[in-house]
Amino acid sequence: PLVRAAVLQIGTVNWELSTIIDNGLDEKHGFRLEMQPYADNGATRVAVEGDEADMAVADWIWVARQRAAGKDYVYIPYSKAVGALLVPGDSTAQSLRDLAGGKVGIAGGPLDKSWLILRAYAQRLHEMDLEAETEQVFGAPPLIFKTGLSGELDGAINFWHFLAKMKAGGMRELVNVDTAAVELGLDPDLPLLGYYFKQSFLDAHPGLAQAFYDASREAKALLASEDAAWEALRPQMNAANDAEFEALRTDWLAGTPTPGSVDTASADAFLKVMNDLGGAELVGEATTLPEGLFVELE
Amino acid sequence: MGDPATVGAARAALADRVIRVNVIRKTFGASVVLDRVVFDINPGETVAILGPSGIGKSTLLRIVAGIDTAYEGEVERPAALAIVFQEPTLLPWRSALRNLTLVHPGLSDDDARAMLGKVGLGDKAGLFPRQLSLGQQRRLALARAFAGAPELLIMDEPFTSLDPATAEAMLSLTERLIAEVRPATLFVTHARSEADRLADRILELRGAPATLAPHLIRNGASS
Amino acid sequence: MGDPATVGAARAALADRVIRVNVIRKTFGASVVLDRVVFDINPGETVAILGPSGIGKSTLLRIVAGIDTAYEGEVERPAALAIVFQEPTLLPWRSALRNLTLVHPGLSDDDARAMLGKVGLGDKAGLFPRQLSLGQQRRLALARAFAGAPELLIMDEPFTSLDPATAEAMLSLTERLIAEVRPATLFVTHARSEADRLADRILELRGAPATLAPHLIRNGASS
Amino acid sequence: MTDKRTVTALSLFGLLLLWFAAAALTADPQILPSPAALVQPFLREAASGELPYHLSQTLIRVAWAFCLAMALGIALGLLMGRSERVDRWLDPWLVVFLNLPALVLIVLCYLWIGLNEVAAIVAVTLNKVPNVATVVREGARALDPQLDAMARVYRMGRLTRLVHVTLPQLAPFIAASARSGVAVIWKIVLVVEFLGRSSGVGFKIHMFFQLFDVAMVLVYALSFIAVMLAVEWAILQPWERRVRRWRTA
Amino acid sequence: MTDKRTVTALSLFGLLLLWFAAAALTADPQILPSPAALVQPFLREAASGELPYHLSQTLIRVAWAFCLAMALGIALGLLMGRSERVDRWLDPWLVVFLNLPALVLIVLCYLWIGLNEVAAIVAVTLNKVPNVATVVREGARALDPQLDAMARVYRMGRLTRLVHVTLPQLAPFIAASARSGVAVIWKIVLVVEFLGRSSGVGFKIHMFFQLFDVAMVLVYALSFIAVMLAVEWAILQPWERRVRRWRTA
Ligand SMILES: Nc1ncnc2c1ncn2[C@@H]1O[C@H](COP(=O)(O)OP(=O)(O)OP(=O)(O)O)[C@@H](O)[C@H]1O
Ligand SMILES: Nc1ncnc2c1ncn2[C@@H]1O[C@H](COP(=O)(O)OP(=O)(O)OP(=O)(O)O)[C@@H](O)[C@H]1O
Ligand SMILES: [Mg+2]
Ligand SMILES: [Mg+2]
Repeated sequence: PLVRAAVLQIGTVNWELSTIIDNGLDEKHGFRLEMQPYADNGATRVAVEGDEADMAVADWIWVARQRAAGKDYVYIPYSKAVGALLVPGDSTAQSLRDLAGGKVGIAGGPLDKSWLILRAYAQRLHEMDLEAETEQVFGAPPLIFKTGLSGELDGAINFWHFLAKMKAGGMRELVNVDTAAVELGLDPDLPLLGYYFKQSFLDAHPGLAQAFYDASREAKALLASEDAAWEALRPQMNAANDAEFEALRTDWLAGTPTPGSVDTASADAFLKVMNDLGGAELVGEATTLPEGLFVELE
Repeated sequence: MGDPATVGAARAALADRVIRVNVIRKTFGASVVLDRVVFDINPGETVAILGPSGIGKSTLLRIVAGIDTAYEGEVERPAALAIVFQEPTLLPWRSALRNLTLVHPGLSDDDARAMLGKVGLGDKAGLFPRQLSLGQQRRLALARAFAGAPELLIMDEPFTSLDPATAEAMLSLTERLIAEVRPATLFVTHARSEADRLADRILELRGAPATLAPHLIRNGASS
Repeated sequence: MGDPATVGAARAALADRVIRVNVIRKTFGASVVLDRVVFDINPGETVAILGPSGIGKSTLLRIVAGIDTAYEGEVERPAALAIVFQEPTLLPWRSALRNLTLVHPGLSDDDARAMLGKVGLGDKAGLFPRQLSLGQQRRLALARAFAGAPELLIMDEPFTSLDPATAEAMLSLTERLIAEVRPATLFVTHARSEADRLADRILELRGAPATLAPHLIRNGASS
Repeated sequence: MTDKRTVTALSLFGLLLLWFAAAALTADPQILPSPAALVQPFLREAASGELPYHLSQTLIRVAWAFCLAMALGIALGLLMGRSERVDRWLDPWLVVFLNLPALVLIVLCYLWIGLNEVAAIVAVTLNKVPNVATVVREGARALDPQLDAMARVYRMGRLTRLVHVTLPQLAPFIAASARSGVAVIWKIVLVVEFLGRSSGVGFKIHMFFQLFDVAMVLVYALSFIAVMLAVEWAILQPWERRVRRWRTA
Repeated sequence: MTDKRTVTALSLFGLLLLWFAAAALTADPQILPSPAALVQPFLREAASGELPYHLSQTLIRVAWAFCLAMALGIALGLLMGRSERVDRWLDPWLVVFLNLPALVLIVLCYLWIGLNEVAAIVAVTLNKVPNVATVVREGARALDPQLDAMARVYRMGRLTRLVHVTLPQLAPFIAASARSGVAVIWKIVLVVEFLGRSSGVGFKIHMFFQLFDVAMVLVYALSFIAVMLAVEWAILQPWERRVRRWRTA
């Protein structure tokens, strides 16, 4: 069958998907993958909803929310890469507490997962209301990237590939969201980002979910072991220099989740924390994990 | 313009109908302008309207022409009208020639040029109305009215802003046209001499609200 | 309007200067309209201009008033002008009263009303120009010109579109104004009788391109 | 008057019916929820203070940008429409700025001025000025030269001329650019807000769009539209009626 | 003629100088690259065929949406401006659609019609029609009743009246809405493209913005602007000069 993937033209998922296509991994697993590039996340979602594509990339909280609202979306894990909070290289801040009274730039908006986890973390560790004690500036990722580098912000939370570039540009990691998650008792191996399909599409093609997942794992394995695979991707990675290239590659590989199905128990725990922090605005009606969200994989 | 004989024949078949004007009241807001202005115009007859400035002459003509429909009463009029407004009312974005041919699609460019010649604008065919003097614009408006074969010709002070010689030329032209096409004609003038010369009958508006003067002044000279 | 004696005194000090009109050539594109139109107007003098329709009278007035500056030659004129255009040229979005007071900020509402009364528009102060008949609009334009104390008064066919009685009233009003304020006056008319009555001197435009007729017709009656 | 109101009410009611019908046809509340489904979320947002807060933020930005853009745009348009020389010099700039994508101007403003309120308002204003200028320039070109000559001969003051001779002639053009202006400005404010502000309707709409929550997107969008309808009826239309009185009298 | 061209060239040159200066002041090619730095990327994109392809895609969309929006908008505006009754009924709809965020209309169109070219063009058209209608309605309200009376008395044909009596009076309004219309349409096309098309200048601009490649953003934006300048000089201005001839003659 043909699987049409709606992706951001510059998304990091494309590195995996291109590798699948370039190495014939799709044919090998009995399907054909086609990438449809769009310029905006919203566009990829409209594409799936409008049946112009069969899958797109989202975090599972979002997919859970949609599923709870009645959409038959299901989720296949892709990456556990999460964000971090960066501070300027010359900042004296040593912990979140030192950001009090400062200005924090956040790329994903007030419901950004990294931001929510960090808020909970600050609460737990410092008994600090991060939202009340800092000024937040929500902006488009590139603007946060640029203003962060210019030193105008006291702290910045961005998507991971921008973080890699910002670190390469001299900014320093203050808190990693992974650390914060562990501190909060959450499972750091939970693959936050993944592919979502319509259940009806998967039902029409039995075995496709597993086949696609296998192709994805094989591509990851290939990228973990072979430099040549990365060289093939380099043109689309937009790395300004070798340092950025290396940072992107390392961080991308670090996001590889453990194989197999998502652990529903830890997902449920995670969702609870998100519900506490983000409320209905974030999770919608998905106050508990909707049935059948995660595809059974091996 | 058409051949006078043919036009006359067609007219006889088509429109030997009386034009009936029966304006019971015409008001603007609270002020009554016209009160019981009732008269007929026979086919081929020429009627002049006299009256002081601001009495309601133009208002009456607009009602007769069917432009103003907000009045009490009714008017029976033929369909083929021609009108000369008190102001030229030309299409400023079209040349003098086009101002004729657009309004009369049947008129050939040559006929239109001939018509312009008759009102003394033979060499102005290509100019825009703004490039004409006011008197020239008024003559263009006259030419526009004369270029059709109207059954009813309405003119609001057609010969002002013209020097005596030009005015005389326009008067004769009008006389010729009326003789040829024999439209029913209703026109406003302030010059008694014009009225005497052209009109079969003279009506006078008087008073406030304006009514037709009790004794209709008849022109002894004609008909 | 001001007290005539005071105005007269001020005028004597300020403006006993001759108005010099020296138009060597005025062309529109290829066509020459005016050719060597040269004359003076003395302070307090009234000059009438006659000439057939389309010869260039309005063009000449626009040059004298300083509206049209695209000509060869020069004109010496005072600053305090008043003009009556051939068309009323009012502000259609302002009432009759405001059309006077906006143009003459010094004029009180009462004076403006008095002025409207003089031209027979006493009860029309609140109407917009579109609500006036054309003759009423022309009188409003006259009132606007008379309401200042101009040193040079320019009028383009000021008394057309008026019935004989109203025209007569406007003529007398003009005579009174000229006698009071004593502006230099230049006006166009087609009626020889108006020229004879008002003007100290009559100029005639003739020919193509128009020139002043070789013998200036002088008005025997006055000065 | 009452009759007019009835028609307006009926007309809006018709729109509502159409929406009900479309929602019933779509039969997917995630794509197009029916109007009834919006009442609950609307009340919740209104009660929580979220909606009034973000709406007021947006309205302040729109009001600032509107006043600035109209003032600058009218001045520029008038200047360019009246002087062939100025027009010739500024026209290429006008075309360039008119067609510069909002995104580019907004991003540049944010980067130069900083991620703050001033940058947001400047960005919107710069986006809108060329628009107003374009429309008003056409109006200025159509000004009646006769009235102008009259005003000059009678030496009317500059201000009097502007207010009583020029602006009344420009009124239709100003009304047109004001009305379509508010709409364009608000659309740009939406972009400005989602690119770099932390409050405002645009910020919320974009957030809810990311969540694919069409109902909330509509709640915020329609709240602004309701305000615009109110402005239209309370300010714009009475003003227009007054200004247009001479035409219909 | 040559003189006019000189002024235009000088004026554009001035803009270029300003840009050089701004770039020098900014001193950060990532925020505002100097014009010189764009030549290389421009040539590369042009040679690779990317730029011509995406530009032509956008131009086709703009052209379609422009023609549709102008035709519908003029018709609607004329109708509403001339008939008080129609206006009273449609006015609330106009205000609603005028102020409906582009995002909402675009997403609804994509979801209803599908993620295809038709949806994109319909979305842009629907966004722009209210704008044109608003401007043209003001023009229709300002039509000269005397000319109308003349045309009716002389029983001029419908088409003749439209073409020779009505449209010449609307010309300034149509010119205004055409010019600012192309600009608005192209801005909406940008949004439409980044929300659901895989080609076009908007798609590329948004992509390069995500990459924070301002130079490429400018290359694409300016290419479109260059086309608009060409359209302005080759079509719009000569047309305007012809239509406006009677004013200046
Ligand atoms: N729209 C209007 N609103 C109020 N009054 C009006 C309106 N139109 C005309 N009038 C009044 O109606 C009267 C008659 O006007 P009309 O134009 O018919 O006069 P007229 O006889 O043609 O005068 P003239 O010889 O000066 O042209 C005038 O007193 C005028 O003020
Ligand atoms: N802009 C223009 N372009 C070309 N010719 C023009 C222009 N303006 C005026 N003319 C011509 O100049 C001549 C003089 O016009 P003007 O208006 O001065 O005449 P006039 O003597 O006032 O006539 P009237 O008594 O009819 O008002 C006319 O033949 C007219 O066609
Ligand atoms: Mg009249
Ligand atoms: Mg004249």
